[in-house]
Amino acid sequence: MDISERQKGSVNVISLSGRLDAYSSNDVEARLNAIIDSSQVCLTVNMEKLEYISSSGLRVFLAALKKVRKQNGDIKLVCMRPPIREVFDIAGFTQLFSIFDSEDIAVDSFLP
Amino acid sequence: MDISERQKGSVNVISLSGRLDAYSSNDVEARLNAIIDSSQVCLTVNMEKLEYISSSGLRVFLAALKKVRKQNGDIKLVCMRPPIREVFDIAGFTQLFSIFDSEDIAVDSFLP
Amino acid sequence: MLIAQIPGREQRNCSQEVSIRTLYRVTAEKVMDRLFACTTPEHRAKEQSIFIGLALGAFGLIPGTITIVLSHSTTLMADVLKNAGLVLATFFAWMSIRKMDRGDSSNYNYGYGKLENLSSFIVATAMIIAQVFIFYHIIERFAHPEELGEMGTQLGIIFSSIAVLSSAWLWKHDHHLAQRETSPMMESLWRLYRIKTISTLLVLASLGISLAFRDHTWAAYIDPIGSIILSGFLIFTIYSIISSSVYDLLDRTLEESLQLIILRELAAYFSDYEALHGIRSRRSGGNVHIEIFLEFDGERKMSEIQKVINSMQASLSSRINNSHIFIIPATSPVC
Amino acid sequence: MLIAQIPGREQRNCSQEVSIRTLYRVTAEKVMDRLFACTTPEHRAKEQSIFIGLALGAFGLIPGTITIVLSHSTTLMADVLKNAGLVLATFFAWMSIRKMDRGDSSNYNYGYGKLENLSSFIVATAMIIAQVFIFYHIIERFAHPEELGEMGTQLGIIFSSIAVLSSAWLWKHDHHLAQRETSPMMESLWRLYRIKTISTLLVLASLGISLAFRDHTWAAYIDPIGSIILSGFLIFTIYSIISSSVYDLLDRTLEESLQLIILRELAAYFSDYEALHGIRSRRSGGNVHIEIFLEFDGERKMSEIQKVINSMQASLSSRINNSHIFIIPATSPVC
Repeated sequence: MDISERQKGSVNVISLSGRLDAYSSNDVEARLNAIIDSSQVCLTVNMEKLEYISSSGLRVFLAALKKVRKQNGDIKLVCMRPPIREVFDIAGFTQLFSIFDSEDIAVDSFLP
Repeated sequence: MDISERQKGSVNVISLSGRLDAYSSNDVEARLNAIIDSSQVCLTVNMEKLEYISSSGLRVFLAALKKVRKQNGDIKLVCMRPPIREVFDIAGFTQLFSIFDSEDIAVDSFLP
Repeated sequence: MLIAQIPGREQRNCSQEVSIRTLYRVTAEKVMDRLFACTTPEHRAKEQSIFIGLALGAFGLIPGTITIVLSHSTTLMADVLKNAGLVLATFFAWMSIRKMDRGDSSNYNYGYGKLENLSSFIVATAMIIAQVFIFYHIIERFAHPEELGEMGTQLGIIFSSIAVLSSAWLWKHDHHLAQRETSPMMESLWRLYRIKTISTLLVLASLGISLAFRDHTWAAYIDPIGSIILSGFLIFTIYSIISSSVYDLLDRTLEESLQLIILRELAAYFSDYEALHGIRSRRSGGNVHIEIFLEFDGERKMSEIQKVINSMQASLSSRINNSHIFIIPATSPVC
Repeated sequence: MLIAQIPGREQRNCSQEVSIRTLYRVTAEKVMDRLFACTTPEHRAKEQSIFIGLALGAFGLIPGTITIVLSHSTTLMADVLKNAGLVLATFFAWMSIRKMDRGDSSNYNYGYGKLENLSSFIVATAMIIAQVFIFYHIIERFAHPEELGEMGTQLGIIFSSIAVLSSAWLWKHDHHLAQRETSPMMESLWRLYRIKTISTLLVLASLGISLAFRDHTWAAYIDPIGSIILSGFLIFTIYSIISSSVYDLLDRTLEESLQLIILRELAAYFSDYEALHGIRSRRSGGNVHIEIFLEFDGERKMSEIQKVINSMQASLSSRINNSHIFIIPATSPVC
């Protein structure tokens, strides 16, 4: 699991690559919490290189979404691969998250 | 487990004899609930012939006390044998219940 | 309406020495209570069937020993040793229950842990010795095949037939009782007699075949083979006795003392909840999981209720080692 | 700030066929994931040690078979058959994991129940056949005591020594890995290698004593006695493989599909709680117990929260058979 972070204006773009499973979800959770705790609540997560997500990974996103929504922020998901998208569908998470095909559109959608 | 019921003025006097254990507590609970449901909330329980009480028995008394107190009633306990009294002490129930040595004093204590 | 109440005042005719011993006695009585509560006819029937089982088991050892001496059958020996272990375990359980019932609390100052360890240790030791003994005989028998004593075998068949009939009767009888009311003790008892019936049938078959084909040399191996199968039963029977019945007994004892601690807490927080809907507790490994279902006033704020829950959890956790306490808001009775 | 979002619109390049098969694949991957997650060096080390164990086990069967033929040792036979069963069980687990990993979902339309039954059935059958085979040989050997083949026994001692060293190394290695990070799979693996080390030491001892005292007649009995002890190991090993590892594997699979159902519910009730503090699930018998720890708004009334809790409970209960769902208000993370 590789996690990288970039800043695009006021939006924090997090890129995940590899497998987000029970092992790596702790790292991702810690990273997301650190970002949210520093009051950066407009997050875009680029999942282009995410190969696999387990329920632990979904749980991390659910918890993070709860936190940022409370502070009027949001998490936008970008470039999901079909299998990942299917998992999000099965768990009913596509109703919660805004999902985009392009990182730029996602980042722009944060603009008022 | 024998349960008998008498009416002393507005006070319902219930006499228990035998062993109030996991088996018999269901009967006692049903009987107490029937009495309380018929709006008789001033209860005196005569424990002179009660030989033994288990945690299930204590639980029945706790639940019943909750119910009658809600309707401004009370449960007074009468003539406990020393071992029963000890169990009530251990469970901290002597702080909750009014305990008397004589049935008449207990019944009279309901008078305003 | 409510009269201020001073504990220990209104009731003058009682000595009020509250000790930890009482807790043990109470929990002891509870065990007795669940197993042998003798107030209704069903409970009396239950106590009787345990008694009958113990008596028949102990009595059966005598003709068993006689037939072993006469027949030199290893299978019979394994069966009798299995039964002896069973009788021993039942006797220990019975004895502790009797002691508990008499309220002879002075012997239980160290709790049931001691008792549990001692009787399990004795039964386990007896089992291992019996197993070694049987294995030694099996090897001996394979090395020097031996024809069974004819009269002893015939006697063994007669006694085994009686044993099969009586354990089949106890199986049916206890199964009937267990169906009439659910009781874990009766449940495990009828299963025990089922195993006993099957294993005694095995003994019968082994003795019968040995006797019927005693002119063939291979018949000499029937008996040691039967004893190998039976020694499996021996291990299984004693294992189930140690692990389930005795443990169950002591688990329930612990259960009861836990319940008293929980009830004490519920009494202390009496005004903070509306109703108690149930308490569940279970053990896994060294941990105790306790679930308490409480109803709270619907008009109160969640934050207040959370405070109550947290405080009760903290208090119970400090009183019960390795416990995980969950207080679950409920609107209808659970359990 | 929030943009209305229509599912499946923004992302055009994906086929959106959501089927129950996907659920199985997802859960399958998850199993693979937990056991073999290959992203960090530790996980690679873990995958490697399972591989090494399987390869060494399978490879060890060849010299094992040769020495059996040369030495006629029943003990060696019991050991090799035990190892073969172990390799078979590991192979089945491995194969299903591989299949799951490849996302070859078409074979899993009937769920894992089928797979579980099939591989357990095969392993259990192999075990019973092996056990009968060994018992037959033990009896044969007691009836006709036989001196072990000298060269075969010497070879057996050499190969067993290698086996002891390699399984002791795997034991130490896996124990080290298990200590570095808690993983139930590594936990059970190092215990398996511990048993293997001990049982191979037994084989060594049996062969060594037989060889050292081959001039005495009693030495002929050492080997069959050793094989009786080893057949106990055989039963225990295969039992633990069937009951723990394979079951664990499938339990975790079920766990993951449960988690997805629970997450779906948590998504549906997203606005009704403040935070998710943990989910715990466990099975006992045919029942599933699920505990969900949720934080609620402290300013809300208990009655409203109770409504949410009851509704979630009802919804989850209808989706998961034989489930007992408890929603527990929490203020701090659990698990």
